[in-house]
Amino acid sequence: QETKTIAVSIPAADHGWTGGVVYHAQEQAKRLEQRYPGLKVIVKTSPDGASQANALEDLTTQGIDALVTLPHNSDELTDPIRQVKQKGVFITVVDRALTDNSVADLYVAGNNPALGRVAGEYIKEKLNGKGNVVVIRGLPIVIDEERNKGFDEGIAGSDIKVLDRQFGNWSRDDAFKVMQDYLSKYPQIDAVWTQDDDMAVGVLEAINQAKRTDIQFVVAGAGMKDMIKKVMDGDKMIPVDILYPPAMVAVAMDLTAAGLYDHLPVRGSYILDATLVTKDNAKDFYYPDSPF
Amino acid sequence: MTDTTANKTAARRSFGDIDLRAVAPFVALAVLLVLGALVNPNFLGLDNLLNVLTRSAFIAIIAVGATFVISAGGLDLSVGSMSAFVAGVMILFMNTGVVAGSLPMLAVAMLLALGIGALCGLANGVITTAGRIEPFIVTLGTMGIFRALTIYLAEGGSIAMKAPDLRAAYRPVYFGNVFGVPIPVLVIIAVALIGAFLLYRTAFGRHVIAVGSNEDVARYSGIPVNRVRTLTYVIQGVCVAIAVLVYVPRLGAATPTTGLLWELQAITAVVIGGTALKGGVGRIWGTICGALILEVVGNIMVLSNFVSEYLIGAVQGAIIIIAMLVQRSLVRRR
Amino acid sequence: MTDTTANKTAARRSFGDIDLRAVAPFVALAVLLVLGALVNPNFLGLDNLLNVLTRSAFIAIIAVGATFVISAGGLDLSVGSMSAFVAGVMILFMNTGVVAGSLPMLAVAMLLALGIGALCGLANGVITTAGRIEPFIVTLGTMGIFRALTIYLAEGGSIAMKAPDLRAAYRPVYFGNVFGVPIPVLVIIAVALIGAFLLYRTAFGRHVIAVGSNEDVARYSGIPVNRVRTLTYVIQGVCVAIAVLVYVPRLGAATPTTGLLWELQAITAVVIGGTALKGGVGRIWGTICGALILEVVGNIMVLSNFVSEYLIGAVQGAIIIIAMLVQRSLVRRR
Amino acid sequence: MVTTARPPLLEAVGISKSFGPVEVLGDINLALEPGEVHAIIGENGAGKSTLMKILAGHLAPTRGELKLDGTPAVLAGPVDAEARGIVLVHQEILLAPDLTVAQNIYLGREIRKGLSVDDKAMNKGAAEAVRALGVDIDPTITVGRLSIAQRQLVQIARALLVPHRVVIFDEPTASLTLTETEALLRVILDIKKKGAAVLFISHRLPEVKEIADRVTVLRDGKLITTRSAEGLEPVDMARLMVGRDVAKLYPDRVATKAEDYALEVEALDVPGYAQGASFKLKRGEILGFAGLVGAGRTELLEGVVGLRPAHGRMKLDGKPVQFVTVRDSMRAGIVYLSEDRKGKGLLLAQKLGINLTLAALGQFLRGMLIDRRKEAKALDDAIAEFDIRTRDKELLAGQLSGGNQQKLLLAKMMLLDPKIVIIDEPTRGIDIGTKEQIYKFIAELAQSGKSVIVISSEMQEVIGVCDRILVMRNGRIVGEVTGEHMTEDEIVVLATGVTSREAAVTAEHA
Ligand SMILES: Nc1ncnc2c1ncn2[C@@H]1O[C@H](COP(=O)(O)OP(=O)(O)OP(=O)(O)O)[C@@H](O)[C@H]1O
Ligand SMILES: Nc1ncnc2c1ncn2[C@@H]1O[C@H](COP(=O)(O)OP(=O)(O)OP(=O)(O)O)[C@@H](O)[C@H]1O
Ligand SMILES: [Mg+2]
Ligand SMILES: [Mg+2]
Repeated sequence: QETKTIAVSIPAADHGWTGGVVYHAQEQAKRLEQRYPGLKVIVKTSPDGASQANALEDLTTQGIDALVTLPHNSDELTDPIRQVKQKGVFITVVDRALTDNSVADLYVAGNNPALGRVAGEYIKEKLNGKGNVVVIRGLPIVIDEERNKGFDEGIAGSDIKVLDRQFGNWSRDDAFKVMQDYLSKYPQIDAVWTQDDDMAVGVLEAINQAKRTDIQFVVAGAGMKDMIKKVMDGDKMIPVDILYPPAMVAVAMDLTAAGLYDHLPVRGSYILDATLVTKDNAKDFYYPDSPF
Repeated sequence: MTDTTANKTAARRSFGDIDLRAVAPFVALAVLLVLGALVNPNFLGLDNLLNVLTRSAFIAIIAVGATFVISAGGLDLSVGSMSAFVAGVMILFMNTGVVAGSLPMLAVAMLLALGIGALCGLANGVITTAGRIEPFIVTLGTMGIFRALTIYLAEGGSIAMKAPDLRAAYRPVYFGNVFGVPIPVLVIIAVALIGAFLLYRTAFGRHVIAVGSNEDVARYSGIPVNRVRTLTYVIQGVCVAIAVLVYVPRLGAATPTTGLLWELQAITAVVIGGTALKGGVGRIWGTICGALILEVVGNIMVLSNFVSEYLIGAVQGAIIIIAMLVQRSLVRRR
Repeated sequence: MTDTTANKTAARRSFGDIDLRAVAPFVALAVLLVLGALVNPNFLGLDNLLNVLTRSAFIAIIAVGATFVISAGGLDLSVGSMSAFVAGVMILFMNTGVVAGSLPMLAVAMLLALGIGALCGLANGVITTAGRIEPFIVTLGTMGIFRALTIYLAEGGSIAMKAPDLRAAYRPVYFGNVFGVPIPVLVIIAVALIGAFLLYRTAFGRHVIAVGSNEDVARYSGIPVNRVRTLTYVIQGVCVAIAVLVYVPRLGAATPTTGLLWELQAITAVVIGGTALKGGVGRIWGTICGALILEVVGNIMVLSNFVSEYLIGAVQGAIIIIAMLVQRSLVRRR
Repeated sequence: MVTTARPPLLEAVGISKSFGPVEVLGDINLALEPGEVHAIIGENGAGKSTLMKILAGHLAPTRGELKLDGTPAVLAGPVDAEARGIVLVHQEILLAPDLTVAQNIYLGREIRKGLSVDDKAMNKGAAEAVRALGVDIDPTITVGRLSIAQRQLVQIARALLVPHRVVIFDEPTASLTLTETEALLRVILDIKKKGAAVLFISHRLPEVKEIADRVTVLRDGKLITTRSAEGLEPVDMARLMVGRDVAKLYPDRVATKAEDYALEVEALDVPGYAQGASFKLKRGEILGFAGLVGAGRTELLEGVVGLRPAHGRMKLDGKPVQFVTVRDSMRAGIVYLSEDRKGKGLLLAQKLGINLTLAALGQFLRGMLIDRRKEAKALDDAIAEFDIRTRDKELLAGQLSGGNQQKLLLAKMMLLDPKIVIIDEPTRGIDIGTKEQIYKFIAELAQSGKSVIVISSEMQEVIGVCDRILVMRNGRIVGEVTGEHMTEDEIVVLATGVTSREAAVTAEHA
């Protein structure tokens, strides 16, 4: 069979979700290389946008046929990815759309605004349109801003009051601290929205320690197995989770390889919903062997 | 006669000097506490203060170790990722379940953590002294190494304690208290006491100060400079491990973000506490105070409503610079 | 007669020493190049080498400034976030479109960037010297401040160049070349030449070294110590701005993560290049070599396929430590 | 009272200086006439350096004023003083160790050529300036690699480079050997001849006698007297300084040395510094090491005690030993007191007590704890025994006067109760009264069956205290002098490598 090379450029495993991305990318690479003899998949991680631009250059000089990339930041990486494309490489962009839509041949999208919106809508509904909510954001980057705006859209038109928004840096420890301080600051909180499941771990522990009963539930997102398990088990504090699976990178790789070898028409957009995981459908999203 | 009087006055003056320099961080802390109370009445609530005190444990304990390293003229940038690594290995060991019974298992795991911490410190110390490389470079290197090993062990995800009973048995080490004093606070006090004892009252402590003050003089005085330096890194490693012992029961997991930037916080705490980065001075209690200052600033930031969340980093940076300015002007005015 | 001979020998030996120490980083770089060639045949391709050289511009240029600061006994941890801040302001200014025409606009924006960089450096310098605070604390503080200001300006997102024609006009500054030599490489060479001239051939450079070597001596010799120190920070700020001038056309945006950890890389480049962190020695060309080493290590990591992605940080850390060990043993063997 | 036509060049009127509440100078009046060499003598800690620093603008007086050419003047700082022609050669070495000799000499006043500095001119100028002092130092070598003596010379060269009317030398000869001292004295006479005034501090009274026109004596921060040097013999000076008779500087030696060897060194190489050194030290003996600056004495003995890598055979009390680190030799009962007391002897930024007990901390442990009371008592004892002049026990070591630092170092090392003591430049910068004490102390050590090695560039000193003298040149031991051969002439001949026959020949041709 013909030899082809797919390069995968993703962020480094610097917190839970990106860790999941790296895990799934590496696993999928092994699987694809088995499935398509002659296929070589190079997975490279980068800690920030500038290094990712470097990595893209380096990958291109090795001669590649397709690139699957989850860019750190759309604004920064649109041009470097465009340059790769100019070498005749098939481009698959994952999760974060580039500023120029014509660059990507295939776009496998996680929907960041939707993740926020679904969370907001759920909270609005569950609290009957009225209550006090605190928000713990991730890091001040674009994705976070998108989710945050989506959340505001979700609760729009209700009497839900967002008491506070602070950054938890997608870290359990920082989220724990912020939540402790929220609990000192606000005597009455009805619900908490954190942007991802990692941070929810810290939030739950802080609430647990304070023995506060006013908080009815926490909404997080991503689909970390511990959280899915809690939803499955009917944990009151975690009634739902919003899917934002790091495995989307595997889907993208799969489609790209299929395009290369099976000559399937894979161009276009492939949108993954920000699915609301509830007690009923949780078992479909529970992968006990995943590290994330 | 006149001589004796002069002597007395001089002694008093110089004590006054030293006292002021040692007291300055505490004054800065007091000012911050007042500021906090003004910003939010809940700030002075017992719960909030205990929270802040308790969670300052990690940085405070690590910073005690850093006080040794820095006093001896060294630097350790690897403490943050070392924390993650030690925590990861400790949890993986607990997850194997090779020791029966929660308490025996905990005891063994804790010893293991301490041992690994000491070994990591030893590695830093030996490479720095035997290889005669700037500690900045060595520990920046090991920082990368420990962090990567942690991520490798976690396969990019997190390493969480699996056994619920073990987790339950361990939880009180962070969340428990003795007569209302949270256990982490007791640990801070114990570590600081031992640290102060080592640094101020033993020959080893004297040697640390001598090495940091002037390496040549120390060598010509028959002090085993390399051994002393190396030992400070080992102490740093053990302090990191102790911090981990208190850290793990809190969330029961090690993740890629565990200990991120702790090195900068620890060094900042040490410097705010009055220890000079060039070595030769070490102030354990100042360091503890520095760690508290950092945590209080963070707490005030969340409790206040004045600044946009985007600007918190700026305000924190400014407060720390201002705190140092206040300190300096205090000391200079005498 | 005999006496003169003895003197000569001493002098010769010491010259040999200096040469080796200056050459050591280049030897380490050469070893790395060989390693790279073994790892991947594409490594020695012209494209790849030019890529690596070109992108090392940011760290190399910043590190030239850091060489001044460190030689004078200072430290600047704020350069990374300062880069983001300067880039952010520059792009926001370009987006206002107040100057008509691409080239005039670019020229004004560049001057603005240089001015802001110099001002940021001036702030670091003045707070450090006038406030007599450890530069570690000051620049850690301003690091937080610059970063937060960038985030504030970006409102949590990113700041991207809007006008496509401006973008097009600016692109060649990173992607263009003169007789095949990429423009960023020319900028590195120019900055290094000016830096070397300043440091080695002017009275100011002399004073920088003297201040870093022994502040008291410098003061007694009538050197305005604080002014010299402050100027090194201003130079650092200008170098940051120059790096930004080359950086912006590459990615066309500033984000809250722009320049993250550049401070550590710049300091590492300086130290690998043979400049001591305690001050009193400054090696501009060593610094450039240090920046290249860092970039080559990163490049080899991407080009090689031996190590798990999780372990890259560990291998990078190890390589840097080993490079330093090689250097040291070279110098020691004489 | 004599009214001169011209006012004094520089005059101190009622100068006092206090550090905190401690007054170290009280009501000093001093007038410097053009074309005179004015010596200031006094015990360690008498306030000489402090006074000089005030005259050169480094310190501001607490009370009193300075007059330049008869008009009151306030010196804004050393730079201002230099601009007015007052230069000070510090007692301590104040040079940037990382810069070269030429760069140091021209620091702050670089010769420029357009934008850049003119290194060629500066190297040339520096070489000349150093050569004028009678030595040959490569101007492109970094100062950190020079010996203390060489640094001192560079420092002098630096001071003399600017136009000067008043030159203040604060113990310039303390670390110089005879030849260099003579050259320097010639330079001083030159300065004097050009009409400038010289202030000269030295503990070597014969030197003072040789060069000074007037002598001012300080004691405990007070001016005791200013006299013409004429007819003032060193003995008189000593009496004025110390306030009692210093009859005999060097103690009588009763030959007590046993016949067995305490230390035998055979074919010891200290790579780069000394080759094939062999010598034996008897028990109870005082052995001197003489030689020119840079002869390698310091390095050889540092090699012996394990401070430097060295290869060769050594026996201690007849048993073969090997010292890898200085700890080994200390445990075996050998201590080495460095000539570089600021760089290698004392922690200048730490208190006296911490310095005193640093090498012998083991003796002050009670269990794991340091016994602070015992430490405090040791400090009291040391202050008494070694006559350390400090008005405040809480001072930092760096705040002690130069001579008192030396005494503190001596006290520090003696706490180890060694069997063999190696003292490098034992009385560098020490006043005559204390010198007497130190010599007595060395003699007592030998008397009590210990062995002492004295490295000294002061020929009188080695001859006065030692039983036997080894002379080094260019890293080799080139000879030994004993008994009546212990004369300056014999030593100089060996140290310079000019044999007496050659010397005789040279003399004939001259
Ligand atoms: N910065 C200072 N703070 C407090 N005391 C000081 C300081 N500097 C000097 N002294 C004290 O002032 C006194 C005079 O010191 P000075 O150096 O002038 O003596 P000296 O006559 O030069 O002695 P020596 O011959 O040993 O050099 C000493 O008792 C010294 O301890
Ligand atoms: N670090 C160094 N690197 C190179 N040469 C050095 C270094 N230190 C000293 N030297 C040289 O070694 C030689 C011997 O040193 P030194 O002058 O200390 O010998 P000494 O006989 O003890 O003289 P002194 O009379 O000063 O005690 C000198 O030529 C000196 O310049
Ligand atoms: Mg003096
Ligand atoms: Mg010597």
